[in-house]
Amino acid sequence: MIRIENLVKSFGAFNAVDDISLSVPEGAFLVLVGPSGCGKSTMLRMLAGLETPSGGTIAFGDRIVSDGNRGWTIDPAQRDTGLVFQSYALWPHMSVAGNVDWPLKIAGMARPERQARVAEVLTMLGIAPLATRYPNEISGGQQQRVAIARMIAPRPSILLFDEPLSNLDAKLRVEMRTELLRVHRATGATSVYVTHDQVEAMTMASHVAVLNQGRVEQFGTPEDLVRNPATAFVATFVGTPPANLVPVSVLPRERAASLPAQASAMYRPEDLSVSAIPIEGSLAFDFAEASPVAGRTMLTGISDSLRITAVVDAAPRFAVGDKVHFVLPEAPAALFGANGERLS
Amino acid sequence: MIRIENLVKSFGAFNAVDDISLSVPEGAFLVLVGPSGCGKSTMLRMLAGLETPSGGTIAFGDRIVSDGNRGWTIDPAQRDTGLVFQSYALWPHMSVAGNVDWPLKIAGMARPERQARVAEVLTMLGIAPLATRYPNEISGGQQQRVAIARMIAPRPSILLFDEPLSNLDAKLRVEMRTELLRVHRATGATSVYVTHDQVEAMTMASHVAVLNQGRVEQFGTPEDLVRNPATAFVATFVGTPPANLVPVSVLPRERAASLPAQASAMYRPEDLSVSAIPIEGSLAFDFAEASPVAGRTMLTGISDSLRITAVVDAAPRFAVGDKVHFVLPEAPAALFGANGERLS
Amino acid sequence: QNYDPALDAMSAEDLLPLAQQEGTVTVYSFTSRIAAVEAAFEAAYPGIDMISHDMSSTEQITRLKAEAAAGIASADVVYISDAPVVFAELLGPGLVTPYVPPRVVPLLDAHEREPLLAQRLSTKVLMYNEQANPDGAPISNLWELTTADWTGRVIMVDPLQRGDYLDLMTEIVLRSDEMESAYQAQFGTPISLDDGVENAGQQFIVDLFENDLILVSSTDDVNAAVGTLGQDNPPVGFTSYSDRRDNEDEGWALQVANDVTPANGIIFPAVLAVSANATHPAAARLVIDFLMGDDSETGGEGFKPFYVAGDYATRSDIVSHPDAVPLDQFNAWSIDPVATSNLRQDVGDLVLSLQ
Amino acid sequence: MSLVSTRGAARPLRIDGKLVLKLVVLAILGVLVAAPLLRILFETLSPGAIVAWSDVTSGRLARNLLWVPLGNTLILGVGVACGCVLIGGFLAWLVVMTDVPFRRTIGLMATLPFMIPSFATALAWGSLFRNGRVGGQTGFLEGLGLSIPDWLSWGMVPTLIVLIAHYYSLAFTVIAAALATVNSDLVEAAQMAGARRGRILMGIVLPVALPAVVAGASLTFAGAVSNFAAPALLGLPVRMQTMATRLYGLIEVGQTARGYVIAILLIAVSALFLWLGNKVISGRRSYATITGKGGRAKRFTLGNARLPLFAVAALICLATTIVPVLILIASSLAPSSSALFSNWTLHYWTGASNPSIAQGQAGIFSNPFIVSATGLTMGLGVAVAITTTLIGLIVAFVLARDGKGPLAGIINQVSFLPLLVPGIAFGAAYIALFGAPIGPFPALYGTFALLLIAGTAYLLPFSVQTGRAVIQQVSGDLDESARMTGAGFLRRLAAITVPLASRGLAAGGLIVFVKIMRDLSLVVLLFTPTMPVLSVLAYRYASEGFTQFANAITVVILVISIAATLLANQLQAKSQPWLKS
Ligand SMILES: Nc1ncnc2c1ncn2[C@@H]1O[C@H](COP(=O)(O)OP(=O)(O)OP(=O)(O)O)[C@@H](O)[C@H]1O
Ligand SMILES: Nc1ncnc2c1ncn2[C@@H]1O[C@H](COP(=O)(O)OP(=O)(O)OP(=O)(O)O)[C@@H](O)[C@H]1O
Ligand SMILES: [Mg+2]
Ligand SMILES: [Mg+2]
Repeated sequence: MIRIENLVKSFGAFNAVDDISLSVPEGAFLVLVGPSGCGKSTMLRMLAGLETPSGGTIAFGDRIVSDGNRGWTIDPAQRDTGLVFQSYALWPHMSVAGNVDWPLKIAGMARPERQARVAEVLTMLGIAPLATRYPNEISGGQQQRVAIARMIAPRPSILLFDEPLSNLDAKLRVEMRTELLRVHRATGATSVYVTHDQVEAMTMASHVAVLNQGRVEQFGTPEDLVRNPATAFVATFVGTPPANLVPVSVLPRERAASLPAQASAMYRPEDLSVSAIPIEGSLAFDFAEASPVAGRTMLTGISDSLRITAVVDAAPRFAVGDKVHFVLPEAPAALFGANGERLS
Repeated sequence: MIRIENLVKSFGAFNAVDDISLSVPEGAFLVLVGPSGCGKSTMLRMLAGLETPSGGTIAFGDRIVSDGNRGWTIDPAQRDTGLVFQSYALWPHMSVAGNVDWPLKIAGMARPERQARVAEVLTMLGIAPLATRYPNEISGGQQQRVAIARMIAPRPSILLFDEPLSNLDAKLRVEMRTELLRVHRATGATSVYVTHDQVEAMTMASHVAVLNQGRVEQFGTPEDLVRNPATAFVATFVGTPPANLVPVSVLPRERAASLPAQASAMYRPEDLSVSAIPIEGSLAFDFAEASPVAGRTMLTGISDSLRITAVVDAAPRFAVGDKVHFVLPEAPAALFGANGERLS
Repeated sequence: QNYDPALDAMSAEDLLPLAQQEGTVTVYSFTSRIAAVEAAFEAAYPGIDMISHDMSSTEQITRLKAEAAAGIASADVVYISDAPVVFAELLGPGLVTPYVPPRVVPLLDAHEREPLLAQRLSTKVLMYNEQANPDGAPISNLWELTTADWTGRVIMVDPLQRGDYLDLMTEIVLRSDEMESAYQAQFGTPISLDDGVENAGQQFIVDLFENDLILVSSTDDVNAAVGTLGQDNPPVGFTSYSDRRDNEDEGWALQVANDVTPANGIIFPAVLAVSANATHPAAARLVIDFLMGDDSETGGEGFKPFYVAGDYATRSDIVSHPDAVPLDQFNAWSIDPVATSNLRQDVGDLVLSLQ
Repeated sequence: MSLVSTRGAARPLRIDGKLVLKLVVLAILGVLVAAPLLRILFETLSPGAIVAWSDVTSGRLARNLLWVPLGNTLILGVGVACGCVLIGGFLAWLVVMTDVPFRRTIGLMATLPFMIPSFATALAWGSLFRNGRVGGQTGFLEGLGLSIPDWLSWGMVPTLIVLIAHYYSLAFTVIAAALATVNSDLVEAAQMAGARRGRILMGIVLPVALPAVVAGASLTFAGAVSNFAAPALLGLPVRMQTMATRLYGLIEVGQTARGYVIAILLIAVSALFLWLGNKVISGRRSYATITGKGGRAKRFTLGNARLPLFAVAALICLATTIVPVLILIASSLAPSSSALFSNWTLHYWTGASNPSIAQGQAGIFSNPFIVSATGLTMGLGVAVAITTTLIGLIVAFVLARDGKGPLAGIINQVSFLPLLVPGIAFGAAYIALFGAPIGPFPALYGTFALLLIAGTAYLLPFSVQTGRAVIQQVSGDLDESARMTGAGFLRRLAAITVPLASRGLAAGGLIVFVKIMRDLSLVVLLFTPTMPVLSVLAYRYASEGFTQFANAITVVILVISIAATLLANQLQAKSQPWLKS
């Protein structure tokens, strides 16, 4: 179990992590998502014991491992955690196999056992043929897999992943997430996983925390977040593609009628349709891009700073700059107040 | 215009790039996709002039800039290209603004103009508030944006991007790709862009090259690739989600009947449906994961090494390990031979 | 005193058994010639291991002081130059004690026995290039060095880099009376002193420096500048008379200017003393006795390494080296270490103010 | 970070591991460095000596005692530091990062000048540029009929040039070690920006190796301000005094207190410079060039500039190594120091005793001492190099990883001071402090151990500075990822930091080795007579005027140093397969 209470980390006057509290049971798979710079890596580094919190506590099970209020933290060496660094942090002077082997050596594992373990994880990550190369002799995605292999080989009881699959191709990423989940389940470890990939978040997580500017915007199961976003931020952040948020003030009059003027209305992309001419309930946007997704087409339009996405079964061909009329459903899926709070 | 002919790059006995020929017109937006380690970064580095080809030539317009057969290459400084490095390669001793400013200084731009340009690109990439920080004081995604800012600020006429958005969140990524396209169009530059994000590839590219093991598997427009994959590899690599490839030998008898035994049949995920019980044309898999995509649900099943994905409107809830029966349509969307070549 | 005063009165024969009992003896020496002495000593007195340690006078003084501070008695015999400093820094605080072998007492002048035993004399005197001056020394009066003829053509080691040159300057001040009459002899007028200059010696130093005296960092530089063969207009300089012995090897034509009024430089002692905390007091005395040479004309084995032209034994019964001006005709001032050590810093300050 | 990996229950009152490490380092430095220095300070404060302070700083003599020499010294220090960094940095870049021909040879040659005693370099200068001011033999150029002005023969200009020629190899060694680890993508990014070679060197390569540049500047600054031989040989004839010549002279003529005051003031002034340098590199900037993304080391093609740049490098090496080495060798073969290239004889090397030459001294290889002394000297060199490197590593690690705050500032300063203390004062302080038994520790007087400890303390600045410069280039997350595995401090140091910083550490060790082989002032005070070392033997010969023998020994030392360098290079190449390109 991981329990985080009122965790704060400041760099000078800036709070990278700002009063976060959450807890997950043992064996949970917690995914952290949030915009760039919101404090995800900082969270992981504090969980790993590499950073002492500026305030608040972290407990693994019953044992407090970091106490920011008293300014101490238990050494990473004594936490039995593993971390895949966002920057990989491979040891450039060790070969691929050497990188994976060294932590096992530190753990005091016998040589034959180590060799077997190294071969096993390298094979699992599809990099066994690269075993004797040095990190500067392999590609970025291969390096990233070495970083994963190195972390999981000693089977730590808490697994921390910082965007571990970001440099892999889609196909490999799908395979790798299955493998990682298998490791997670097989060892009964608790995992904390940072990702920007929505599908990863949705398929892997038992719990998701959406962070924004160092705070938790919403914490819950993946379904929860998509179905019931608690804030406007979550609504526009989660989902493939995420929901659209349109200020009531720009809505077509017939749709805005019954809604509070200061609020914003949320529409799911799949609830929109498009039309080449203005019709009832439609809003005009400049065509931005179209892409096939899951057998449908995802269309995006832009108007000033507003961006809207619709997923439609069949779409006419548009060129950049064409006007596209996005037809809104009668009622929004949700309503959010001026400060992003959910109204209905 | 970029014309690449019979390009080869070997590291010792290993051919990272293996006889690639392709050409794109000026102003094109060429996207390179391919599995990890297939030679994408190596291609970009050769285009940038950082690596001398082991064979073949690269020409920009009428001018040959690299000639591997004669072992020479024009200095990167004289190519007017910019590269976003996969590893960012930020200068650690310069602040964010300093990193962006230095190339402008080199280009001999006057101070006030430089300041304006730096402010402009930093704002465009949403990192203006970080201008005085050093690279080790910002997050991974912020570093990546600095790398992009540094590259585009001098407006080179050939833009090379190596997975430039891989560490950004989905929302930012969507915005950034619009910005990058705007830069691309505004400067009339030719771009070569490496990405693992299918949506990025589909929405940004004028041309896509799918690489595999140092070779081009298919070169064409994005639509082409999705509609008419030339090889089994492309079929299973491109698309969100990519198509399923099932060996005829494991197909249910009623579906295999009219197909050649050695071939593999391609089915698009959206053409499949699922059933909780075996029915006609169904194949049993172990449930692996489910995730909501574009208002539908993407279901994945695994059976031995075979993985199958279906996109369905509504799916029953499955738990890991449940048997799921994927129902195949009457006829496959395409057929591929034993070596991956397209049969029909 | 931690040794038996009776030792001081013993002869070498009496000391020998005691020394052999002590077994070893350590000598700090400012000259590497001690290695030859060591071999001779061990041959002469088997059973006593002599350990010689070669270091400069400055290092000896520093080391002896540091050792004393730590309560260590490492040296037994101190063989050292720089007598003025030694008197002030070692003898004064009682780090070394005097010892004169009884047998040589009658052979030495009083100032060669006290306050410390002088074993031999070295020189810093005016030398010239005899190839360029076949008719003899170009200088007959020190004051000539301050004239326009010799501007930029007098060379010596910076007196603030080497103690013996500072001693030379000090001696010139101490001999102000002689310098004053030499001035009269040279220029025919009585000397008039500059403001702030107290005597003729100081005036000489001031004038010498103002006449573009050239300073270098080592005696060998002086020798090479003065002595090198084939020069049209070589400088003159103060250096060691004994360096003339290298003329042939080095291609020099060094010769001493002996007939110089009032003197051509200084002659000063190398002294021997027993370390105050010597752990081998008998052997220490035996070594000093040995170093003073035997009764032969050249001093025998113990003195052999020092029997060279330009170095002079203090013992009156050892004759000067045949290649050198005999000591009694040598026209250098014999320094008074005690007086020198009193005045040295003042003269040093004067030199300092001239640079 | 904890020194000992004590697994067990959480102890809420754990003290901060970093602090503990700093305190340990400070304690080591306190014993090794601060105590002897304080002793020297107290010596100047004794009632009889305290007047020296006012004499030196404010009396009527202060101008010539302190201010003028101080001015000269600072000009020398700053000038030499700048010159050395530029030349050393340029050569390091050429050797490490480009495809210049014969780079191994250039690399080896560029490390040599420091191994050649500076007097040989000064003599080399004289043999070319000496004019008739002093008399004796004039230089080659005057021999050709040219008239060389005094300013080119004597004083500041030649001293500056000679010192740069002597010390640039220190800067080269440190900067080369740092550049070897610069990820080539940083340079590639600069190339992509369209920058030319010179711009890349000055704008990216040197700044990104700034810790090494500062280390090189600090070491060469300290070297220049404390060098005695060059200013004495070239400056004295025009009465140019530096703090070093003053200091040496004052101790030599028995005015020790004044000398120590000068030394302390020199230390204070240098500390200011060091503080400034430290401020430059301990800001928020990072110099991490070895990152966890497996950077490539790639050589850059020079194209057309290849031969011209090679010519420049070859000229520098020729002038600063070949010429002095030739002079040195010639002066060990020529009977007369005024005709170095005639009548050569091997007598001084191998001859048997011949009463007509040098008072019957046999050649050095016929001297029974020389073999034992060589062994002993090398033993001492290796031992001191090892201990200094080990202690320097830990100090450097603390400074590089956690270089902020007053404690780190003190550590940095204290670990640099020995460079500026006169060896004789340092040696004396060591005898006085550690000569007698302290509590349970036996007296170390006259033991190898004392020499080892003193040598270690004395040369610590070299290993700290070089070590720090390279460790700062290792990205912190490499150590962090090792912490995650549970490895303890020493284990991580040995397995991660040391291999990555090995080139710099080896360079530091090599400098220490060379330095202790040649050092006299410290050794002569601490060593016991029965154990001659080469420098003492050379001194013996020189003090009797047998310079040929002394120079022959210097050549022996030089050969040993070169051999050590070659060996180190060899090991280096073998031990860093990931750097091959
Ligand atoms: N120095 C080298 N020696 C040997 N093989 C190398 C070297 N550098 C790269 N390779 C190999 O070349 C291949 C292509 O590398 P490249 O970096 O171009 O891949 P990539 O397509 O960019 O992959 P990724 O998506 O993982 O970044 C990889 O398989 C890599 O292992
Ligand atoms: N040393 C530092 N000084 C000041 N601010 C810092 C420092 N280190 C990190 N930050 C800031 O803290 C915030 C959180 O950083 P963190 O690395 O945790 O972000 P992140 O959520 O991991 O982002 P990304 O997805 O881009 O990796 C960022 O805004 C970053 O700029
Ligand atoms: Mg991060
Ligand atoms: Mg790549």
